[in-house]
Amino acid sequence: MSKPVQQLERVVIRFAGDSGDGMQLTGDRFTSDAAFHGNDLSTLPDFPAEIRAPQGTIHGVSSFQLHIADHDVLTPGDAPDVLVAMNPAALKSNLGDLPRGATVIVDTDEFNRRNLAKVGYAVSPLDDGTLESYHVHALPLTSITVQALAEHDLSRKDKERAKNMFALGLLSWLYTRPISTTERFIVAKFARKPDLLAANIAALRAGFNYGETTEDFAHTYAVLAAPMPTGTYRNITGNVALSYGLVAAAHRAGLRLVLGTYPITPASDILHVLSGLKRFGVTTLQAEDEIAGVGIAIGASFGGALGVTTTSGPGLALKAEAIGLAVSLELPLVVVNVQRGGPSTGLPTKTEQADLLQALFGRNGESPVAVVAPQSPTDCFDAAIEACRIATAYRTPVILLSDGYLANGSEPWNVPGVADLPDLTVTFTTEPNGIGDDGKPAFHPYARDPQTLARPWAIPGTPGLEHRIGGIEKADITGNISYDPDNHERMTALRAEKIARIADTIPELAIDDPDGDARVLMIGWGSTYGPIRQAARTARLTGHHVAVAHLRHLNPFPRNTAEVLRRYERVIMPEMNLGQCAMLLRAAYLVDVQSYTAVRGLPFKGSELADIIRTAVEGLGAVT
Amino acid sequence: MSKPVQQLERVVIRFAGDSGDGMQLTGDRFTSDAAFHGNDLSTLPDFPAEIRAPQGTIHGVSSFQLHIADHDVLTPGDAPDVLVAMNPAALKSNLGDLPRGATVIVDTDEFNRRNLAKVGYAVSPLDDGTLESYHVHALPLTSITVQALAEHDLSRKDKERAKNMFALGLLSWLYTRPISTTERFIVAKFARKPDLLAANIAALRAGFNYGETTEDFAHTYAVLAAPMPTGTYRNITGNVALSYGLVAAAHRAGLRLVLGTYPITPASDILHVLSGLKRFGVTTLQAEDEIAGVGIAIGASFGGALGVTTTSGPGLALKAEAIGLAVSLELPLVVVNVQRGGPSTGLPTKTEQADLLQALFGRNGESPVAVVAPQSPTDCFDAAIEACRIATAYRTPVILLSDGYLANGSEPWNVPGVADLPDLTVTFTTEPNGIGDDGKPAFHPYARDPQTLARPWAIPGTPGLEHRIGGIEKADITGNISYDPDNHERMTALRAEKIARIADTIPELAIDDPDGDARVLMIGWGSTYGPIRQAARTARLTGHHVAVAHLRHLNPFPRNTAEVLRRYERVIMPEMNLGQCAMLLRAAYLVDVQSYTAVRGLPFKGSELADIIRTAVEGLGAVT
Amino acid sequence: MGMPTMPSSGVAFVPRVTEGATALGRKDFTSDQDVRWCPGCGDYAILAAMQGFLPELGLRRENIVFISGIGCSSRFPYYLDTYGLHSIHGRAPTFATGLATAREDLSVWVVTGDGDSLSIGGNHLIHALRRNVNIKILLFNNEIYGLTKGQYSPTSRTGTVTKSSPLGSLDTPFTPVSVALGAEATFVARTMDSDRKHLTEVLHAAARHRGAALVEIYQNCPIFNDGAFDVLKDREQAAARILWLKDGQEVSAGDQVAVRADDGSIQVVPRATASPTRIVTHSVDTEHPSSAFALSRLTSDGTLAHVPMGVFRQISRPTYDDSVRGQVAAAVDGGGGTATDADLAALLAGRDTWTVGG
Amino acid sequence: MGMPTMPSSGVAFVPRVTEGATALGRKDFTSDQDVRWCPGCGDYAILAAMQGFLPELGLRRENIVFISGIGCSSRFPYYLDTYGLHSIHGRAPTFATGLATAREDLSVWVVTGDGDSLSIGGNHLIHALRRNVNIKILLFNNEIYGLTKGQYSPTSRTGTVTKSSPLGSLDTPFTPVSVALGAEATFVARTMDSDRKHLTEVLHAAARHRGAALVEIYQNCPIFNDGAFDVLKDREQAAARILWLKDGQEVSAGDQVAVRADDGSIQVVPRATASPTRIVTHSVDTEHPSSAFALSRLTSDGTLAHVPMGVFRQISRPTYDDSVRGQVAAAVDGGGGTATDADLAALLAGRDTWTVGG
Ligand SMILES: Cc1ncc(C[n+]2csc(CCOP(=O)(O)OP(=O)(O)O)c2C)c(N)n1
Ligand SMILES: Cc1ncc(C[n+]2csc(CCOP(=O)(O)OP(=O)(O)O)c2C)c(N)n1
Ligand code: SF4
Ligand code: SF4
Ligand SMILES: [Mg+2]
Ligand SMILES: [Mg+2]
Repeated sequence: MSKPVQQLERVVIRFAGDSGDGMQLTGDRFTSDAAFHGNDLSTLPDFPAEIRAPQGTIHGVSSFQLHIADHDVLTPGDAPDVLVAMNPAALKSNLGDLPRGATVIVDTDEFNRRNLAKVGYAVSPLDDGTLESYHVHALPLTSITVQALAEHDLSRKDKERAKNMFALGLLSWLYTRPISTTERFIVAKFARKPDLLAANIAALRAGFNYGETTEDFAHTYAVLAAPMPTGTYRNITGNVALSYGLVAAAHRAGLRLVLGTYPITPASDILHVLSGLKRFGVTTLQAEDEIAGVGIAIGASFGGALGVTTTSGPGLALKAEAIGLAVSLELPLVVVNVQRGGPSTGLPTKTEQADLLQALFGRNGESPVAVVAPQSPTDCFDAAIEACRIATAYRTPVILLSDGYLANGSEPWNVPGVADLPDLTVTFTTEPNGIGDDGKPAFHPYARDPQTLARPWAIPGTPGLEHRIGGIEKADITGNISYDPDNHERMTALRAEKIARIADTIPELAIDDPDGDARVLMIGWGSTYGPIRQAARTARLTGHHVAVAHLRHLNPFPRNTAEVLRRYERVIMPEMNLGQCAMLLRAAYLVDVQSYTAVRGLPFKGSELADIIRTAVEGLGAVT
Repeated sequence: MSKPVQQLERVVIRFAGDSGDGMQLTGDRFTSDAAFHGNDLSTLPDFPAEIRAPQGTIHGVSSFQLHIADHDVLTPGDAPDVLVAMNPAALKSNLGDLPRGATVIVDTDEFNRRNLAKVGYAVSPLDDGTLESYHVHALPLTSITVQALAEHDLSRKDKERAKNMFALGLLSWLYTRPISTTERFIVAKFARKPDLLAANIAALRAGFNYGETTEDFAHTYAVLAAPMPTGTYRNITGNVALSYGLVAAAHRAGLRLVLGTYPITPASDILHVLSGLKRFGVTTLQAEDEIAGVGIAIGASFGGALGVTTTSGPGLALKAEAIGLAVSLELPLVVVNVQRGGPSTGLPTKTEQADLLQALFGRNGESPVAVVAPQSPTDCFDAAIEACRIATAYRTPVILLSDGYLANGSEPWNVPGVADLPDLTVTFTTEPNGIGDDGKPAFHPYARDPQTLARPWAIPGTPGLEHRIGGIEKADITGNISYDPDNHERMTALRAEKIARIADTIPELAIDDPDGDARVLMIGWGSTYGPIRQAARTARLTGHHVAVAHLRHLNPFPRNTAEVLRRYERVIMPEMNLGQCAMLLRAAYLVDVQSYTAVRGLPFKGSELADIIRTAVEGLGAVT
Repeated sequence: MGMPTMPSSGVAFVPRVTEGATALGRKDFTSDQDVRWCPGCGDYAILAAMQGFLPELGLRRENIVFISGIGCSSRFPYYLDTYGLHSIHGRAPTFATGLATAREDLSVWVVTGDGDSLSIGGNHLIHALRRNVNIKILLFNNEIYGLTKGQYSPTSRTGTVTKSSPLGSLDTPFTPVSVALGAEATFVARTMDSDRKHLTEVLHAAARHRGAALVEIYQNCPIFNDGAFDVLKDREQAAARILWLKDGQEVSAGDQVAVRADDGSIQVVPRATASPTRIVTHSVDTEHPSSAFALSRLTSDGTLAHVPMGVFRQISRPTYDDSVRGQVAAAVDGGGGTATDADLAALLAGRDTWTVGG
Repeated sequence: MGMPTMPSSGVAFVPRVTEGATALGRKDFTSDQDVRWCPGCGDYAILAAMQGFLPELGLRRENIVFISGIGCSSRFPYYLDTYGLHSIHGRAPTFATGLATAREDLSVWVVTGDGDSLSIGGNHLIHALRRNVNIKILLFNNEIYGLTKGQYSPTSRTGTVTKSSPLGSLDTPFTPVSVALGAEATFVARTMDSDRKHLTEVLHAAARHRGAALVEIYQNCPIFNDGAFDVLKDREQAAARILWLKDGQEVSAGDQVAVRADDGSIQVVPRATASPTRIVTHSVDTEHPSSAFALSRLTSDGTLAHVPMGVFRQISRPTYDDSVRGQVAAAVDGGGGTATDADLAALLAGRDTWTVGG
C-alpha cells in the first residue's frame, strides 16, 4: 500500500443502489471481511417490499449500512460517514441521512438524463452544488468495470452487473482490507459458471487496483481490530442465529424439531435456513397458510416433537386461535414472530416493535403465554434457546418476539461451545400418575408438577396413558370436559399462575449504572438494546449519569422489576411503537414509566436517545 | 281465585330440566307473562354446549332463571326462591344454589331408580331428608299431564312432552298470572299442528287448575307491577335488541345493512334475527368462515353499505388480520363480539368479559379501534346504535363487546320512538377534495375532516373519484403507497389521534353517589352494570356509602375518567376476567384500581359485590 | 434422493397387538366418558361401528390417534379409548398433518363434520388431500350445522330453510367427493351411518390405503335435519338409488345401470336401454380421476336419485409424510447418522470464522 | 319467492359509457402510479392487455373495481385508474363477494396469484365459485411465490427446488382448473400472459359471464421461476402442445387430437390413430363438468405436453348475489317498499307490548 493510511476508530458505510445492483451482497461481503479482520460491527440492510421495482426509481433503491469499529459496537451507526450511491435514485433517497463532511462515491455513468429525470433531478446534483458540503468521488464505475472486463467473453450487461464487485474492491482498498475472503466466496458461488467467476474476480481486483492507482483517493483508512473476548467468532444475522438457536435447543432437549410455517417477510429466512438443516433431523413443512403452520407445530408437539412456527405480525394474528388452543392443551410450542411495520400489511421490510400487546393479548379469553425478546442479532440464538426451554419445561406456548432489524442485521458472534449450552433434556411421562375412580392406577393429563405447574407430556404410542385433550374447559387433574364454574375459575388461575412461575427460573433484571448514582433509568426491551446502551455511553461522556436496564422476558417480568423501577426518579422507555411495554409496566407497578416512541420503520439512533437522556437528567436539576 | 293471595316484592324462579324438556321455552313464556303483567324483570338462561345430551344426565340439564319484582330490577337474582326441577339431574345440579327455605317443585315421575342412578343418587333425595330445609312440592307432573290429555289423540311421548306447559300453568296460577298471553303464543306456534296446539293449551290449563284444586298449595303469590316510566314496553333479550339496534342505525343512517358472518355461540341468534329482516333491506350472508364474514362486511362498506360482522371470541381472533386492514383502509365496520368463556373453545354457552384486551390489541402493529360495551340486554340496542355512529362518523372499525349473559338475558324495554333515535345521516364524497400534482382538481382519499380526522367515503360508481386503497402504509393525503419513515410515523399518529378524538362526542363518565360523600368507587364496564348497581343499593341499605360509575366506552375512555378515578380513596373494579379493564385504567391514569374478578361463566351476584363494597368502606375506617 | 420404497399399507409402521396377546375388544376402545349426542343421532351408529372396527384393525390402542375439529361429530374422539385431540373448528387436518409427519408409527384419524371440513376447514382439507398425508378423514355429512343449532351448511341442498336461511338457502352445495377429486385425492369413498357392514368395509379400505383417505359418511341429524338420507335407508328405495361401487364390476342399481354418455358424463339408465359397450365398469385404481369424478356428479343435484356408495378412487402415490421423512432420513444418513455435538458445533461455526485470543 | 328472471350478462346492471360521449381509451385506465414489477415480469403484459381490454368493454370507469390479495400480481389494481382495493393475503374473494352483493351496478374483478388464491386463499376461492358470485377472478399462475422471493407454491411442480425446498418440493400440485371444476364453478378458462389476443378474448368471455369466472393466466416470473411456460411460447412447440378450446369444435393440436378413452379420461393421440367417434368435440355449456374435468387433467402431470387453452366450461346458473338481492327485494316489495319509520317502529315494538302510564 503506497498511499498514506489514516487510522480511524470507527466508520459507517452505506452502499445504496438499485434492487438489481447487488447492494445486499456487496454489504454482506464487506461485512464478512470486516468481521474476519476482527472489527466489531453491526449492520442494517434496508430494501423495498417490491422484488425489483423498475430500474432507477426511488422505489427500487436498496441499501446496506454497516458500522465497523476498533471497539465494541452497539448499533449500525446513526449516520453514514461514507455513501456509495450507484445511481441518482440512490443518491437522492440517502442524501438526507448524510452529515456534512461525509464521503460520497457515485457512479457517474448512471447520472444520465434519463436516470436523473426518473427521480426528478432537473440538473445533475453532481453539477449544481448539491454536494458541496461532501467529499465527492465521482467515478464512471460502470464503464471502468466494463473496460476492465474487456477481455472477458461476456455480454455487456453481464459485465455491467459486475460493477458491485468493482465497488467492493475499491472500498476494500480504501479501508485496507484484503480481498481474499471475497475471492473465496466468489469461487464458491460461481463454481458452475466459470465465466462469471472470472469476471467477478477480475472486477473485484480492478476496483482494488483502481484505488491504488487513481489520484482520486489521497489516502486509505484503517480501522483496527476490536479487542474482543477470547473465542472463535463468525458474523451472523439475527434470523440465522435464531434458526441455529432452535436447532441447538432441540439438540440439547433430545427432541425432533418440526417447523410448520408459511413464508412471510421478514421471517421467511428462518424457513430457508431450517429447510437446509435436515441433516440435524429438522423437519420443515411449508403449509398452506399460517393457521396450518401452527396447527402442524401443535400436532407435532402432541406427538413429542418440539413444534415451532415462524411468522410476522399479520401471520401472528392468524395464528391466534390455534395458540389459544395450545394454551388450553398445555403443550410446548414456540411461536417466532419477526415484527415488521404495521398495522395490516404495513411496511413489510421495515422494523417495528408493535406486536408486543398482540403477543400477550391477541387471543380470546384469559390466555396467558410466555414472551421472550432477543436484544441483538446474536442474542437471537440465546433467546431462541430460552424460548424452547420455557416451552418444554412449562408445556406452554412461548412467543419469541424478534424484529426486522434483528432479523436482517448482523454482528460478530462468539460461537458458543455446544456443551456450554443449557441442558434441556425432556422426559415424557410413561406411567400412570394417579388413581382412577375405580381405584386403579390412571393417567391424569392435567395433574401438575408442584413446582412448575407443568402437566405431564405423555405422547401417543405410550401404552396405558391413552387420553383425550381439547380446547373446551377441562376438569382440573382429569382433563375431562367440565362446565363447572369453580373448576373454570381454578383452571384459569392455574394457567395464569403457571406462566407467572416462570419468573422463578429467569434472571433478575440487571442494571447498568457504572456511576452508581443515576436518578434516571432508561429501560428497553428487544432490539432497542443497542441504541439504548450506545445512548447511555454517549450521555455519560458528557457527565450525564444514567442507569440502563433491558427486559428480555416480557411475560412474566423478572421478579425484581418493581423494585428496579421504583428506585429511580425518572424512568424512560424508548420503544418502536406507541408505548406498549410502558403500558404494561405502568399497570403492573404503578410507576410513571415515560414513553419515548418512534414508529418509523427504523431503529433508534444512539444520539437521539442520548439527547433524551440528557434532557431527562438535566430536568432533574444539577448534573452530578 | 279462592285461595289467599300473599303479596311479594320480588321472587326469583328457576326452571330446570333436561335439554329436551323445553325449559328455555317455559322460562321465556313466564317471562313474557310477567313482563306483560308489568313487573320489572331480568332473566338468566343457562344451557350446556351439547344440543341434547343423553336424557337424565347432569350434562343435559338446561335451566332458566328469572327475577320479577314490583320495583326496578337489576340482576336475574342471586339465588332462586323457587326451583322447578323436572328430574333428578336438574335437582342435583341446582340444589347447591338454593338458599334454605326456598320452594322446590319436582316431578316425582322422573325420580325413578334409573334416573336417580344416572346422577349418582343411591336414595331418592325426596326421601332421605336432603330437602328438609326446603318447601317441597313433589308432584307426579308427567302422569298428571298425560292424564289430563287422556282424550287427546296423541302418542304418550307427545303427551309427556307437554309437561312443561303443565308446569307453566301451575306456576302461573301460583303467581296469579293470567295464562292468556301464553295461550295466544301457543296458538301462533302450533298453527299448523292442531293436535299439538290443543294438547299444549289443555296441559297449560290443567296446570293452572291443578293449583287451584289441589291442597298442596295453600296460597298464591302476587308480585305487583313495578312503577316504570311512561311508555310502551316489551320484553327483549340482548341479542334481539342488538340486532334491532343495527337495523335502526342503518335506517337512521340511510345505509343498507350488510351482515357477513359465520355462526358461533352465543352470537348466532343475531344472524338468525337479521336474516328474518330482509324487509328492512337487511342483507345477511352466511360465509364460509369468520374471515370471509368480516371480508364481506368490509367489501360492502367499501361499496357504501354499513358493513357488520358478528362473532364470539374464537371468531374475533380469526378476524384480527382483516380488522387490521379496515383500520388501515379507514372504512366503517362494526364488529360485534358476544363474549363467552375462554380460552380456546372454552365454555361456549357461558358468559365472560375476557375479550377486552383482544378487542383492543389483538392485531399486528399499532392498530387502534373504538370499543363500546352494552351494559344490559336493552342497552344492547343503544350500544349498537352508538357503535354504528362511531363507525360511520369516524370511518373506523368499532368493536361492540356484548357477552353471553347480555345476549340471552332479557328485561323489559321501553320501546323508543324512531324519531328520537340519533340522526346518523352519512354523506358520501362526490367531488374532488384537493389539487393534484398537475394542478387539476383531484381526489385525495386520505385527506381528513379537520374535526374528526375521518377520511372521505367515496364509493365506487362515483365518477372522477376513482382511487385505490390497501393495507400497505399510505402516504398522508394522497393514499399512495409510501415507505417513507416520517410518513409512517405521521399516519400512525393520525390513526391513533382519530380514535382518541371520539372522546369529543361521548358523554363524560357519570357518577352515582346519592350520599355525595363516598370514599370508595366501584367502577365497571359491560354486563357487570346490573350486579354493581344492585350491590351499591344493598350496601347503602346498611349505611355503606359508595359511588358507582360504569364505562360504556372502552376506547377511548371518557375525558373525565382520570378525574373521577382520582377523586376516591379506593377504586374497585369487578370484572369477569382477570382484571383486563383495571389494567388499562391503571396504566392510563396511574391510579391503584383494584380488581375483583371472577371467571366462573356466570354473572356476579349483587350480594357478593355488596360484601366487597362493605369490606372496602369499612377498611377505610368509620362508616359514615 | 434416498426416497425409501413406498410402504404398501396405511398402517405399515404402526405396531400391532402382538401375536399371542389377548386381542382387544370393543370395550378396550370405549372410553369412560358419557356420550353426549342427542338421542337417535347417527353419530352413535358410527361410533359403534368404529368401536367394532378398531379391534379388527389389530393395531395397538396406544398407537391410534383421533383428531377432530369442532361440531357434534367432532366430539367423537372423547368416546374412544385411544389418544385423542379435540381441536378447533376446521383445522383438524393441520394437527393431523403435523402429527402424522412427526410420527410414522401412529394411525391418525380425523373426524370432522360437513361444516368443519368444508366450510371453515375447506382449505386444509384440500391441501391434506393433494399432499396425500397418511391420514384418514371421516367426514360426517349431515348437511347441517348441528352444534350451533341448525344453520345450513356447504352441503345443504339449495333452498334449505333454516334459522339463518328463513327463505331458503341460496348457495349451490359442494359435492364432497367432487371437491376431493378436484383436489388430487388418492382415496375417496362414501358410506352411511346406518349401514354398519359397509361402513366397516370402507373403514378397512381407508386404513389400508397409504395416503390421505377421505370417507364421506352420510349421517342423520334427527334434531335439525331429520331424514335427509331416509330414501337411502328404506330398503326398496335404496335398491333403486344406491349404486354400489365394486372394483371391476358394473356400476348398477337394481335394473338400472350406469353408462358413459357422449358428453363425458355418466348417466343411469334402465339396463334394457343401455348399450353394453357404454356400461361403466368401476375401477378404483385408474390413474385418471375422470370416471370417478363423473360418478360423483350423480348426486350433485341433491335428489339422491342415484347415489354411488363405496370407494370411488384409490390410487397409489407417495405420501407427503413418507417423503418428508425420507428427505430427512437421507440427510441424516448422508451426514453419518444422528447429528452429534461436533456436527452441531460445526454448523454453529460455519465456514467463515476467526479466532480471538486463541 | 320473487326471484327476478336471470340477467344474461355479467355486466347487465353496470352503467355503460353513454352513446355519443368520447369513448374511453387505454390512457383513461392507466393510473398515475409507477409500475413496480421486475423488468420482464409477465404481469406487465397482462396489465397492458387489461388496459386495452377495458375500453373495449365499454363500461363507465367508475363502475369498475379491482380487488386483490397480496403478492406481486396483487399490486395490479394500483396501476388501473378504476376503483381498487389491495387487501390482505388470500382474502380478495371475500371482499369482492361483499361488494358484488351490495352493489349490482359494479363490475368486480379479483386479481390473485397462485399462492394467494390456492394456498392461503383456497377456501375463499372454492366458496366463491360454488356460490357463483358475479365476480371475475384472474389467477396469475407463475407457479411460485414471487413477492416473498421465490418459495414453491401449490402449483409448483413436484421436485421444484427453491429456497424452502432445497431438495425439491414434495407436494403434488393443484391443477387450478380441476380444483375449480370440483368446486362447482360455472366458468373456467385458461390463457397466457404473452398471448394478448387470446387473453383479451378470454377476458371478454369472463366479463360477459353472469356468475363467478375463474381465469387461470400462465404468467412468467423471470426472477424466481423463469421460463416455466416457455414451451408454450415457442411457436413450434406451442403448436404441438396447445389444444385451443373452441365451442363446438374438435379439440386438437396440430396433427394430434383429443379422444375420449374407455376409462372416462381424455387422451391426446395422433389423429391418424384416433377413432372418429371418440374425438372430443368441445362444448362449453354442457351441464356436466365431466368432460371439462377430463380435459383439465391433461396438464396435471406438469409436463405441459398437452395444454388446453380457452374456456373449459361456461354454464348458466343463478348467481348468489342476484339471488340474495332477489330475496331482499322481494321482502321489501312484499312489505310495501322501502321500510318507513313506522315499519321500524312496528318491528321494535314487536307483538307483545304493554303500556305504562299511557
Ligand atoms: C372459530 C369458530 N367458529 C365457529 C364456531 C361455531 N361452530 C361450532 S361447530 C360449527 C359447525 C358444525 O357443523 P358441522 O361441522 O357440520 O358439525 P355437526 O355439528 O353437524 O356434526 C360451528 C359453526 C366455532 N366453534 N369456532
Ligand atoms: C397473512 C400473510 N401471510 C403471508 C404473507 C406473505 N406473502 C405475501 S405474498 C405471498 C405469496 C405470493 O405468491 P403468489 O400469490 O403466487 O403471488 P406472486 O407474488 O407470485 O404474484 C406471501 C406468502 C402475507 N403478506 N400475509
Ligand atoms: S344436533 Fe344433530 S348431529 Fe348434533 S348430536 Fe344432535 S342429532 Fe346429532
Ligand atoms: S418477482 Fe417475479 S412475479 Fe414478482 S414482479 Fe418480479 S418477475 Fe414479476
Ligand atoms: Mg354437520
Ligand atoms: Mg405466484
